[in-house]
Amino acid sequence: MEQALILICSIIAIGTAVMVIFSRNTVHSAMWMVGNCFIIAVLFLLLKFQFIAILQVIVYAGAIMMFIIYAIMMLNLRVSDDSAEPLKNLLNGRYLLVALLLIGLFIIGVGFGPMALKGSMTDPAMVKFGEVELLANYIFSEGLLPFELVSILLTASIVGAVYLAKKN
Amino acid sequence: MAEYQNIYLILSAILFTIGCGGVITRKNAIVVFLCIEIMLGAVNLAFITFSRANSSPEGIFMVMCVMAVAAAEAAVGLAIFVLLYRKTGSINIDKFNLLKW
Amino acid sequence: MFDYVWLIPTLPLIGVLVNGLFGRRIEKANKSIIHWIACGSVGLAFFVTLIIFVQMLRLEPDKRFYDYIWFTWMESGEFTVPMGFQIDPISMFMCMFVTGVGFLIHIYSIGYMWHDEHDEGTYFRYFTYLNLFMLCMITLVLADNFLLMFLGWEGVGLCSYLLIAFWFSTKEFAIAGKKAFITNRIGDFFFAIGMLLLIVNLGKHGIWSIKYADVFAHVSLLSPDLITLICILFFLGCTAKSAQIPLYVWLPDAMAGPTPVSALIHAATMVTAGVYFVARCNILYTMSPLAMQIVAIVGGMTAFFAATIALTHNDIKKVLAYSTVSQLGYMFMGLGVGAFAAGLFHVLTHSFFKALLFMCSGCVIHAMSGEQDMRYMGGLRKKMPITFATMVIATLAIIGFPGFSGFFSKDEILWMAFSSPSGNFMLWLIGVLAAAMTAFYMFRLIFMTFFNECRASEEVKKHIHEAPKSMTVPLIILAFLSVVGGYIGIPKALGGSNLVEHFLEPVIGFGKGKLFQDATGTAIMHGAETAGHHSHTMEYLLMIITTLIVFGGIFTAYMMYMKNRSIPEKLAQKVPLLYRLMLNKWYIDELYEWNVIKPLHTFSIFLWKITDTMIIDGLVNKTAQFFMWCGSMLRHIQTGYVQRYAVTFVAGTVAIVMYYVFLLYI
Amino acid sequence: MNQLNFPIISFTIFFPLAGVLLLLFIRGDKEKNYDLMRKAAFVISLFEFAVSLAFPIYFNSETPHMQFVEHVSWVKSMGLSYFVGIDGISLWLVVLTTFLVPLCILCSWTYIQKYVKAFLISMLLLETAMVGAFVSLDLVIFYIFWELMLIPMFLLIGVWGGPRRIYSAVKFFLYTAAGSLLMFVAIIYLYYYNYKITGIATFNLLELYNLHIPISIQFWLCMAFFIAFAIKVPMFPFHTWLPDAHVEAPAAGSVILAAVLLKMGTYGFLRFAMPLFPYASHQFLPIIAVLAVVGIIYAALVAWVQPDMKSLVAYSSVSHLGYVMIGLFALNIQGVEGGIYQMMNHGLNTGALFILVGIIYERRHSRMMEDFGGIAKVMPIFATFLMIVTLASVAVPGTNGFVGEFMILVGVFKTYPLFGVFAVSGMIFGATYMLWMYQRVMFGPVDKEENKNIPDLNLREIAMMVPIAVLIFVMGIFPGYFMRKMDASVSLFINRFNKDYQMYVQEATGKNNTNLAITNAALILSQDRSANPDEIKDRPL
Amino acid sequence: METLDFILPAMSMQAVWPQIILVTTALFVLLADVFKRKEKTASTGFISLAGSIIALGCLIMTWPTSGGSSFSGMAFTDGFSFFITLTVLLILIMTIMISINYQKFFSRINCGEYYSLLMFASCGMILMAAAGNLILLFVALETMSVSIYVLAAFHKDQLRSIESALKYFLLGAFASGFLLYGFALIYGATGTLDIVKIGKFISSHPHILHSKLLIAGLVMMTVGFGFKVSMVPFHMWTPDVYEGAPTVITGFMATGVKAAAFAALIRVILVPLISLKGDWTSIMWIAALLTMTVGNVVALAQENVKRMLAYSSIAHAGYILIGFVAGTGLAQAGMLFYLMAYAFMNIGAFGVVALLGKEEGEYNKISDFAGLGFKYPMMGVGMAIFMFSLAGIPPTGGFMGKFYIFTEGIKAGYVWLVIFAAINSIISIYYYLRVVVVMYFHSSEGLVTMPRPSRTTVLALAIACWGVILMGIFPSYFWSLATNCIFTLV
Repeated sequence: MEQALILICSIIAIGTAVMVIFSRNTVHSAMWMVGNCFIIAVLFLLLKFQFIAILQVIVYAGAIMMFIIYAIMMLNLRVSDDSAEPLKNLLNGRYLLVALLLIGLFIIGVGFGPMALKGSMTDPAMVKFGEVELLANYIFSEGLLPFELVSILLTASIVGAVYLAKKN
Repeated sequence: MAEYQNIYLILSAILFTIGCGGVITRKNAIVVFLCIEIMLGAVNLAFITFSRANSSPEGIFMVMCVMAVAAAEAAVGLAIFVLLYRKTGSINIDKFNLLKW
Repeated sequence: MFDYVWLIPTLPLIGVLVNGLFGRRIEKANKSIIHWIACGSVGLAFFVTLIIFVQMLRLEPDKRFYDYIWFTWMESGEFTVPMGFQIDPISMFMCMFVTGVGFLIHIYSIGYMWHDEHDEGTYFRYFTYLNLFMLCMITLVLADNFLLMFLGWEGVGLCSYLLIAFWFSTKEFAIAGKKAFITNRIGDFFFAIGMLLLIVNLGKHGIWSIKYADVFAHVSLLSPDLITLICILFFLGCTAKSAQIPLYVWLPDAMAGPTPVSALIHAATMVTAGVYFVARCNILYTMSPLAMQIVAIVGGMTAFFAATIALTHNDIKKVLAYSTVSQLGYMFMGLGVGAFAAGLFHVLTHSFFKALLFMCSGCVIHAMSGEQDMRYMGGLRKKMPITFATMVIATLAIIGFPGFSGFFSKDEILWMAFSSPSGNFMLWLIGVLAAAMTAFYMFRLIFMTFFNECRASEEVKKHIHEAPKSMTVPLIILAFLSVVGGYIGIPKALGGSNLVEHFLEPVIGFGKGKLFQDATGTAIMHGAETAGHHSHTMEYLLMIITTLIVFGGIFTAYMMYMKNRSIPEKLAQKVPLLYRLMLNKWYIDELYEWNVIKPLHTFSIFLWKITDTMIIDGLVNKTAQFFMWCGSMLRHIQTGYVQRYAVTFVAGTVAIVMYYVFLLYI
Repeated sequence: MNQLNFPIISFTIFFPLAGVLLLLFIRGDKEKNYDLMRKAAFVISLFEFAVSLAFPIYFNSETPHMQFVEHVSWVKSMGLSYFVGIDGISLWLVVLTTFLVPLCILCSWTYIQKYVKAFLISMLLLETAMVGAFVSLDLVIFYIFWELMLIPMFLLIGVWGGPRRIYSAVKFFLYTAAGSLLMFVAIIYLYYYNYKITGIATFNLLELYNLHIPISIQFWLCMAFFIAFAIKVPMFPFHTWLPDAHVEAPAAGSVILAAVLLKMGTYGFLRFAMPLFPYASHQFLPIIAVLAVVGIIYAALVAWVQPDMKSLVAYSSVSHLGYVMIGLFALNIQGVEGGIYQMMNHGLNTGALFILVGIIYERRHSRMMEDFGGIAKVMPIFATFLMIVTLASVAVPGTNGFVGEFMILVGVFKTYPLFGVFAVSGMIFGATYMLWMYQRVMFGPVDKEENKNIPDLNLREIAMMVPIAVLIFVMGIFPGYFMRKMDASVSLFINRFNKDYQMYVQEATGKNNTNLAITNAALILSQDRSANPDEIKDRPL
Repeated sequence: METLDFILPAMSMQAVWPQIILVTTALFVLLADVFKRKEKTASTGFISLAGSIIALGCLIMTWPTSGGSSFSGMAFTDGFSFFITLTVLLILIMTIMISINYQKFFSRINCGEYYSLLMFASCGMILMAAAGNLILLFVALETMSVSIYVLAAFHKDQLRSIESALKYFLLGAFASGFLLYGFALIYGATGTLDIVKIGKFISSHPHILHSKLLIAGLVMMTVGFGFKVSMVPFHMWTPDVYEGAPTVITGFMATGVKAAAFAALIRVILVPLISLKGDWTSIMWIAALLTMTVGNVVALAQENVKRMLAYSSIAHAGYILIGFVAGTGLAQAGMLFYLMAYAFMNIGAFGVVALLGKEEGEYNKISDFAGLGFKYPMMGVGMAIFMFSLAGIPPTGGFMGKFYIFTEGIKAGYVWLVIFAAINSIISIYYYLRVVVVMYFHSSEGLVTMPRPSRTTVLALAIACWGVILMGIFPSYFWSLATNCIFTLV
């Protein structure tokens, strides 16, 4: 059951991702992207990471994607260029290259090799893991520095974005 | 559930590659950026999977950071796009090759 | 006891330095100081030489060797070359006449150069060169080793160059000077190889010295073949210096210089260096019969060949020049047949009369306002009696007129050519024919210059006058020497005691057998002794034949240039080819020009333009251009399209991934 | 050994730098300061020369070892040290350098009219580099000075040069640097190899002399050194940068280039390539000898047909340096001493020739021989000096050129008589092209109007030519004084070379696989990769 | 239900004092900018300069004596990070000093955003080098990148500047994806993102070496870092971005980013993953070769100084990669040394380029330098020194850097690579010389004039010059600093 769910979600995720690429309309692309974000959130949930799944929806689908769509609207970019002809370009060398990359990644073991795991997902001790408090614990102990740095990053990006976007 | 993690990984690889493909084919800067976001999403998926597999919180935290980074990049990136659009009326990345050779 | 020998070269050196460094100022202040310094230094050198000579004569013949080492010249490891002077009969013999004749010519030059109208030929420069020449020549003859001799050897070549090109504003003169130097250099090339072979091969036996004494003492260590090779190389060097076939070509052209220079360098001293050297190395040469043979044959050939060219020439100095070549040929012939003393004796007499001839011709040219073509002379007998008289004396001497100095020396050579074991009839015949031709062309010269009517332009005629005292006095002295010079070497056959040979015996020394006991040498020694046993009758007979033939030459000249002056022209028309060949010096110069110099020049241009500029440098530039080209091609990868960059990026990733695929699975 | 107890070598190296500092304080953009700067630089270089005279004076000819040595650790961890010293081989080259720099400053007194300050600074900087390169006994220090020389020379050619100066300057720089960078790699490899074998990190030349290098490696290292030095010399197929550089360089640049920089190449062979790699040097000997002989004749022939005086002299340099090379590779005391002597001679003679060509160029703005003729008449003093120098250049006995050439030939005949014969032929060609030039320029009628009023040398010019002329004769007549000082060092060099060579020969015959050298080298080049790099990693500092 | 009990990490603030100061200054500058009275004054610049200098002082005060880490292993306080921090701070200080002059031509530069972004970027760089954890490393890298994306576009009315930012942004984000994916895979293979733990895990689980995840992670990380250090074939952005970005920023980018990226490369790949060396070295070998060759060869054909320097920076990455290939401790020290020398000379070179400007424009063509060597002697000498140093001509830092790198390369057995590097150096000499040639050998047409540079800029260039020369003549100080730093590398 779970496997089926995973597979279905995977297919949907792939499908939405493909549609992001193949939509001629930018807005459509963005909308497919939102879908993709959602489905990934679902996958997170399947991995029992509720908090991060919610974060995914809020931050990604909610914030970033809205931001992007807003930008698209603002720039009035409804119809994208011809580069998104779905099938015509499928045998494009670039797709082949990408396919090669994927195959190569698979061959050298991404997703197929044995994994060195400390625990497994079924480990009952780990069920609790994924709770917010553990994450919080991490963030405010070991992860303090990156966490603080993220704030600097965001400040920098805001400062930059404001500078760039503001008119003289 | 252990046997499923490879599915996640494969999915993440596939998504990553699709994002990749998008980046190298689409001309619209925003779509390209979307594709990059797909890649980041794929990476997030991998992190989450491993986090679960390794039962360590680092992966999750990483994912949070990636989200923050994505947001920051989105802000800056879109600002650049807007700037470009203002300047040239287009964000077709193939139109920008003033700098070459 | 001869420790002051260093004075001999030093005195001219002082002259060189003083005149060379301050000459310009001195000349401005008082021109005559220049020649006082120059002549004074040479005169003093002569004086010192004389003292040494006299001192030496007082010694036993065996003890007449003295090696004075002034300082070490070169030293490197075991190899040292001293700056040393050797006093022995042969060097003193040479030094005597070099300084003596040199001194006379210096004095003569005062008159000749005083009114030099070529404005580039400054007085002090001339005397500097002349003194430098004396310095070099003295070094050449006094040197106690091959290398120091080589210093003088090249030095005289250099001075010859400087003096030939003395009036450098005339391009031909400058080219002649260059030609002289380069031709000499070609000879020196062979000479140097010979010397180096000698040094190195003796070095193999632990003799790291090229002092004559050391070399000659150990020469038997060397293989005969090597000695032959060395001798031939040395002789090739001598052919350049002493103007023998094939390297004589520079000497006739060398007449471009002031006439005293021709007298000094190209007749009396420098050109005899080759003869001196072969005589000096007689021990080497006697060890190599083949080399001796070659020397003799080349000498004979040159004597004959040069004489033929002299027959037709109209330039007074060129005729004398060819006669010099011819006479030098005689000397080598003498050397080649083992008559070293005779060769040197001829050097001595030749120096007297040839210097005299040149000086006389100098007077003539001086009088004729620089005209050198005999066709525009004539009838000078009256106007220049002293010159005429002395010139006739010199002519008689050179043609070997009995009783004059040339007679004795030349006869000795001819006799040896005939009688010595290394000589033969052919050599003698060639010698005699050359003598006949000499008589002919010398008298042709006398007749054309001094007899008949004067063919010069009126303008020139007015100025014809006898030379000043400073010029005529040396003439007279030399004329006297030309006559009596021969009497010191009257051969035994004529009742003389041949003082020259006696004097030189310790050096031309295989007779003594002291320095040298090699089998080959002994054979020749025996040969020489047997030569001595030829009957005097034979000698008389040959002497008479020669004399008659010489008279024949004079008579022919008289017939052609006094009696019936149309003959030469008719003759020229009859055998035009031969005439033209002779007139154009057998086209030897052209031969060299077209077969050696031109092709080499073309080849050099080829090397420069094609090999150097196109191929080698082209390769260098092409390499650079290749990288530039690569750069300009590769830069186009950078299309400016960001997506292409991303593609490259992915491609790079794929490549790395594939590498690992390869690594892991294949 | 430092007999003076004073860092005199360092003083000599760095004194010109102090001069540079001094010059920096003079405002360079004012015309009226030009003369002041020239004088200052001249005095500095003259003082430098005076100081350097201490070397021959206090030099101990008895010992073959380095003298006036200074040894200071520079970068301890890498084994770099500031190690300088002088022996018989470098002694005269140093003096030659310091001797020529004041002359160069003199000869460009009026020649250089723009950027005088920069010019003088370049000259002094060049002096530092040149002296440094001659006295360095640490490979890296040597390399630093060696490369440092390029910069001022590059500027000299490029800024004050002729019309094609840029091409020439860049070519000069690139060509020379190309060779030396490969040498640089070889130096490092040598260091590494020494470290691997002995465990001592050092670039000390004297210590590296004792290193036993497998034959197969030697070949490659030797090749790298050889190419670097051969380019600098320059040997026959690597010579094409030289005519270009010479033709375009200003007189002073040409002088330094010919007189000192080229010596770096030959000196490098003697000091570095040969003693470090005796066996390989010996194996390369036929090639070097052939190239040297070809160079002698080839360059002479090419020189003969040059229309430009400077390029003629430049090609003559190639020819002369061919002599030096073949002398050095005669590998006996005469050859090597002759070679060193010839280096000095060439420095002096060719330097003087370039000065003279510069003088006439300054007056006529042409170096084409066809533009001249009869100059001897208008410039008799010039003609005299040119004659003296020409004669020295064609090695007329009595001049310095002869001594060097003859010693070389003795050496060569000892080893290779056949090559010797070819080498001697340079005598003829040398005379041919030099006199050809002399005749075309100095002799003949003065048929060009602009040649009629050329002023003769002034006092300054005479003052710079006189020392050279005197030295030409002094060195020609009293070479013993100079050679005696080299004797011990050169003997040591020869002995060590022969000893080492014999050792290697035994090794080679023992293994009987000399022909496999290249294969071995390839192996060696690749073998270390598999080795654990950590072996050499953490060594105590 | 467990309570939240924070175990606050052992926070030795030593690791972050400079960063804190930088960030504070940055924020202060932003504020100060708002209250700035006159438009033209360079107060923001000077404030930032003061802040950076204080940061530098702080850094020197907290000179580490031994390796260590703080924030629970999140940030290292070892010599390595000290060295990179020092380098970055020097770069920052010089950049700010040059910017103060540069804003004469581009008044837009004279704003709080500019300086604060510079400092944010530096902060990111420093933390990149100090990061003990891939999370921090990633965030630091992004902090740096995001700031620089903006800085690249700082001439926002110039299309070239924006275009360069676009390119940098798109490719940078793309590369971040790869890097991140690599991190993920490493994380998957070893179960941790802590660099030390990764190393420990690998050494305690030898079988992990066969883990394909690890290899895949390594590949992706190589790609990601390769982008930042502009390793061929991930270099394509470099010339365009360097050309388009404001010159001062280009200098900052070329040195700071490179230093930080190489530092991260050493930290992440060379130290914990050293056991995988065998496999990756051949890749790096080829990459190093390609990097220097492409960089040098294409630079030959460039007309624009900035672009030429961009290619040259690619080439230099190639040289530094030799040290990476060699991989020994001393080689890493060599890399550090080289990075510092490179920082001096490249900042200097770009600084000189930045001196030439006109109102809202720059002179970038090599031909623009014609005759300037003599027209502006100090500038000329400076540029020449930087060029010679870049070309590796002694006695400069560039030479010494090459010397160390080559030595270590040979020691590790990569003779051929070093030979190729030497050949490349020869090629490179040509285009560096070209600048000198143009400056000194061409006559100036009088078109290009240099306004009198401000004192700070002169000082910055003097520092750079001194740095280059000092590192060439007295390298031992820097060298021992670098080696000491490497040996405290955890």
